[in-house]
Amino acid sequence: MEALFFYLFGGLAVITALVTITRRDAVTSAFWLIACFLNVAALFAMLSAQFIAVMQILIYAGAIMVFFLFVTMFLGEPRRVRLNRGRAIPLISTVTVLLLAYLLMRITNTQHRGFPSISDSYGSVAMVSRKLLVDYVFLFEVTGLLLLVAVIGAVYVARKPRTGVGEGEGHV
Amino acid sequence: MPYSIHGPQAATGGKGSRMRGAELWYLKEIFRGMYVTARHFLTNVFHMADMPTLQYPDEKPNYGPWLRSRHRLMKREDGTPRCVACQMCSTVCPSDCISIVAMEDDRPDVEKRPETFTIDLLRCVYCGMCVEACPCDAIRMDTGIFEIAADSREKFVVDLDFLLNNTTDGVKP
Amino acid sequence: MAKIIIDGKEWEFEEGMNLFEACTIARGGEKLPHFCYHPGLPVAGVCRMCQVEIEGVPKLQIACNSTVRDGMVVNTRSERVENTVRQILEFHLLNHPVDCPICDQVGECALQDQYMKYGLYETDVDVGDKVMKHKAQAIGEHVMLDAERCVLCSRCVRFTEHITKTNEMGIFNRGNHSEVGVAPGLSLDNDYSMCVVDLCPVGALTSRDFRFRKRVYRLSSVDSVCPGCATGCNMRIEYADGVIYRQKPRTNLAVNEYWMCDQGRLLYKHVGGDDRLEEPFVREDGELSPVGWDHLWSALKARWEGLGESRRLVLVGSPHATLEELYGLKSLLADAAGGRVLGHRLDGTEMDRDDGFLMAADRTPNDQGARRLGYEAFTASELHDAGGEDALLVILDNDLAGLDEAAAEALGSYGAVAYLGWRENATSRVADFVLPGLSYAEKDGVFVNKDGRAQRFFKAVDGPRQAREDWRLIAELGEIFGHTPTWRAHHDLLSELSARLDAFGALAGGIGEEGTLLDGDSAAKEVERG
Amino acid sequence: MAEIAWALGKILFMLVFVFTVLVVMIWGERKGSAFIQDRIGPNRASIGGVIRLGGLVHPVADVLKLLFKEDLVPGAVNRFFYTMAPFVVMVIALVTFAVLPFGDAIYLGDKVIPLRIADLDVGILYLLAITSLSVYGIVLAGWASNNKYTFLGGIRSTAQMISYEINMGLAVLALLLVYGSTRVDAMVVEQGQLLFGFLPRWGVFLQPLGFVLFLTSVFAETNRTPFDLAEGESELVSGYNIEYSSMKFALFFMAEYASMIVAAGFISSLYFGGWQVPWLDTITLREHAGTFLGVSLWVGAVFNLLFAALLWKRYRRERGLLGDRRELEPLVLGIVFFILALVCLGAVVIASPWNLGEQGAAHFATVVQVLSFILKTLFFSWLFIWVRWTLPRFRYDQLMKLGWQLMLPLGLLNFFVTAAVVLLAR
Repeated sequence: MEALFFYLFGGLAVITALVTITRRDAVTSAFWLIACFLNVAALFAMLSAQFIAVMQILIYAGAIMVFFLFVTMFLGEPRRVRLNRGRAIPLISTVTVLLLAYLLMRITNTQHRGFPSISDSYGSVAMVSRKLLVDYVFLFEVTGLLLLVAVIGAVYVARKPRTGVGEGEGHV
Repeated sequence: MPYSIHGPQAATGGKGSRMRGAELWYLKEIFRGMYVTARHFLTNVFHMADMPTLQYPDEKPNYGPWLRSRHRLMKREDGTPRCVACQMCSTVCPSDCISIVAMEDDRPDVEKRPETFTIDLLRCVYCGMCVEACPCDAIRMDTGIFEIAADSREKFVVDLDFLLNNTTDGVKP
Repeated sequence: MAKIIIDGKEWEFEEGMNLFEACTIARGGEKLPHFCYHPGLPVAGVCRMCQVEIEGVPKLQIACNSTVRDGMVVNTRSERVENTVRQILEFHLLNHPVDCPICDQVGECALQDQYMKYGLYETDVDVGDKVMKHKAQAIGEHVMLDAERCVLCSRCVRFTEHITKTNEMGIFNRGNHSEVGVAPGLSLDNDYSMCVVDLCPVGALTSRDFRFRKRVYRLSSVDSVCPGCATGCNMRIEYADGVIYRQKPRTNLAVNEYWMCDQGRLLYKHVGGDDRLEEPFVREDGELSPVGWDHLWSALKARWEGLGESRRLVLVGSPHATLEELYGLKSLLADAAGGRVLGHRLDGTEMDRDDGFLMAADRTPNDQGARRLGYEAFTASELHDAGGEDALLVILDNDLAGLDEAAAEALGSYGAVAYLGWRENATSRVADFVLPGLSYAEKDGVFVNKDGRAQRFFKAVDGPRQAREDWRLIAELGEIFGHTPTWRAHHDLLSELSARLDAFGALAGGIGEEGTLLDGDSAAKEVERG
Repeated sequence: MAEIAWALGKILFMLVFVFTVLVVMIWGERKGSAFIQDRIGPNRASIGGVIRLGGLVHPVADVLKLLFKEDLVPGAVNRFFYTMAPFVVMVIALVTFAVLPFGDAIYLGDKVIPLRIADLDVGILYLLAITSLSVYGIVLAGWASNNKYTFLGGIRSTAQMISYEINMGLAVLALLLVYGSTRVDAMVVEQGQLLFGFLPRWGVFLQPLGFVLFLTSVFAETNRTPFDLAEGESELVSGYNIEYSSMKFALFFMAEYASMIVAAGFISSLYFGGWQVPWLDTITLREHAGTFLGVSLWVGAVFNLLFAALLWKRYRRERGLLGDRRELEPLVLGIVFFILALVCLGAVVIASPWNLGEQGAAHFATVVQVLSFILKTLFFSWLFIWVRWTLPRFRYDQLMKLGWQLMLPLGLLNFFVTAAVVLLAR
């Protein structure tokens, strides 16, 4: 039963991810990406990681993709970027194949060791909170700072020159 | 220009550009509005019979004798049209919806009668001027029929026969 | 000249002039109220409506029977005059049935108009029983009499007495029972009988033809000239919604005065008649079949080019065609394209009796115009001699085959016959190409009457959808024969013609309402032609 | 296996509940708007020419009509997403119910069956997650329809959703602090106690500002007047659903009401004690089950008799007005009410005094609590209708200003004050 759902959601996640990268239209890709996120969230839920599953939906599928769609739709269809495939593809494929091989190797190795059993409350909100806000609170705060710096940097880079542009545009 | 939330039109406060919180949220007015609608709702629930609505096809409003409804042509005692085809009605008609072709009548006291008398009900504006103009009281708009429907344009053009027999119960030519 | 004061203003008129006319001028064209006075008829003075106050004369006088004298002081608008007129009108209305809704005169009724102006709206007399007279009696082929509506102005009686001199009508009985009618055993069937309908100021005499067909106020009118004979009576065509309802004489003292014959009045029936040519026809496999214009032009062009190297163009004009069309035919198809003009009419045809009044012997409207353009009469044998298998004959609205059997046979000798006209007739039936044109009521044009008076007429209604103005057809024909006309619009034709031909030089300044005489000595021409 | 059967049973109950309330809401919307505007509203559709139920037959007739209407698909649409959109909207509206407790639990001997579909640890976050997805149906419809009006509707909806989700989240976070749990059922249980000894310990009394923020955000999230800019008729014809017809349109239409019912359920669960009956906790209910049942049957009998009498009066008054079988309706309904009154009376007379036993008392308490939940949900559903027919639509800039410039600071303030109070109280 569980295996069935695992393969269902896992398979769907892979398929939707493939569809996402093969669509030429940004909005269509975004929709498929959302579907992919939902499948991943389902996988998390099956691992009893309810909090992470919900966050996956709330943050990624819900918030980020809504922003993404909004901006894409608002600005209209972006110009199609011609990828410089000739030089990039051999390099990318080599790296990908190497990574995949490493992954497969690790997976085949770990299979014999078996998974350590975890308690039911492992993925609960309390558990996650304790890990983040008690055990690793310094790293958590530092990460927060880093993101803040990134946001400020993005604002600085994206700001418009002051001359000749009406105030208030694009603040939505 | 896309929606601007900072533009001058955003300042709805009236007194300066800044609105107070309660004003921005319209809280007081919202509650007043809710009170008004609730009052109407409850009044109507408990006094359903007092609502002004008429159950139209079942209950008909009394429009009174001044209602101008679909035309009819009056008859003489012998059943022939009272109309003498003088064309006063079609002359005065502001929408030019009446067309009459006159013909000679053999009877010496009649002399002239309509050969055809058609009214295009789609063009008619129901102003009632034809009734005012008629010197023989031959055309009236007192049938009480105002729900005029048909499934083709042609059927709205009514002829002499139709108009002569266009009566409602209780109204006899 | 006599100095007279009318309504406080001084005027100079000729001594002995009719006071009614003088008052009309003095009142700025507004006539005195009247029923019986008519400038074309002797004065009767029976209606008593045109009363005026003349200083020094104790009683009011009727203007129509007075003459202008030096030093006269006339008042036409005083209260006394208006009161009197009001009372007299009341008197006229004593026995009038006031059945305006069924009366056909509504809209052009003098009684109605004057009642609106001078009516005593609240009557003083109480008429218990009006004298009932005869209603709706047909007194002639064209005229219906309703004696009850008559105001006994006697215009009709004077017309039959003095103008037609046939004396059919009279006023019978006395007093309250006076009644207009035709003399026993007679009927009103002279050639000008419908003029009494125009004369009648009320609805007593109505046209049987027009009766009840249309309300008068719905009619529009346009100035025209009767195409019925060489007199060229001036007339108005009255129409509504693209349909002609009647033709009425238009005053032109130099031509027809106030009158017109019944025959001319009823000519309009041909315009919408059954014999109208409504579509272009081409003879294919021996049968005339209706085709589109494009087809006709290409067929005609093919036929023309198929006539061989020696192909010739023979042209026949028409005394029914307008001056412009005849000029177009001659200048484009003859002078430019090298066609041979045979003439405009078969010698001696379309002649009838001259009645000494308006109906001329020549029953064509534009014989003089054609002749002045150089057209001449020809005989059937000339027509035959001009023919041949390699000749294309173009006939302009001229029923050659119907007028003369020899001519009909002569038509057979041509390689092809093209007929331009608006009515189907014997000629159109034998033609190979039929080009539908427009009638006199559907186009503008100029006719020259028997006195050499060029008179304009104007378009009243639209022709059949497929029919074309004749001058355009001539222009199209010119294109087929390889020549583009120098004129582009209809008015170009007249200006070119008056500029190029001395005979029509008088037209250069335009044609007046009464027409323009082409030369002073028209009587001499008449003799010469006869 | 029994577990799954119970789960399916609960899902079925929720579906039946939602679709029943949905029909009632559509009726309530039409009839309520009519009464608010001094009209009579729909009352023509009938069963057998007799039963009209004041227009309650209309939604059924509408659904039948929409089912048999032609399903037009415009030529230029993206077929896949176009077809998917209404389903997405409907599914997301229904899925939210999973964490909503509609009663305490059914006690069958030792077995306890909690009355909620999914026993999620993250309950309230699930609500936020799913509502954040609800925008996709509209965006999908707007974009796939390939029509500028639908597209603009979609864009507006997106921007609105982004703006108000934050406020909603802040209000919910404050609740988390107050109740100390993310589980909705735990929150409801918490609200069963009394505050200061006389007030139910409802969220609305603990978090008045949070409630206003939450309510406003919920209106915005459900695209409901005064925040229904996604379908603003005056500018966008009907917004995102213009190109839809037949049952696809009906799905959008029903989903709007379904999400409203869900929202009403959450408002009542988070701020008004959910299935808790105010002042009567489960123990009290069980102890006095017999008395309560007797009293409610008496009350039921009286009200049914009153209704029957009113209907009889109406039948007498309106006889002959319509001239057909519709006149019989008050009579038929009156008889039904009269029979109900007799049944109640009979039950009171025959079986009184009541002794339900422990098991029965527990069931009685559960039923009363489920009814309490349903009543609260119905009231807040009605609130949606009431507000819609009272308030005009916001202008877009007002909407944005309200969301970002007023509600966001207030929400943050509320959150920090709550956090401080909770910290100090501990």
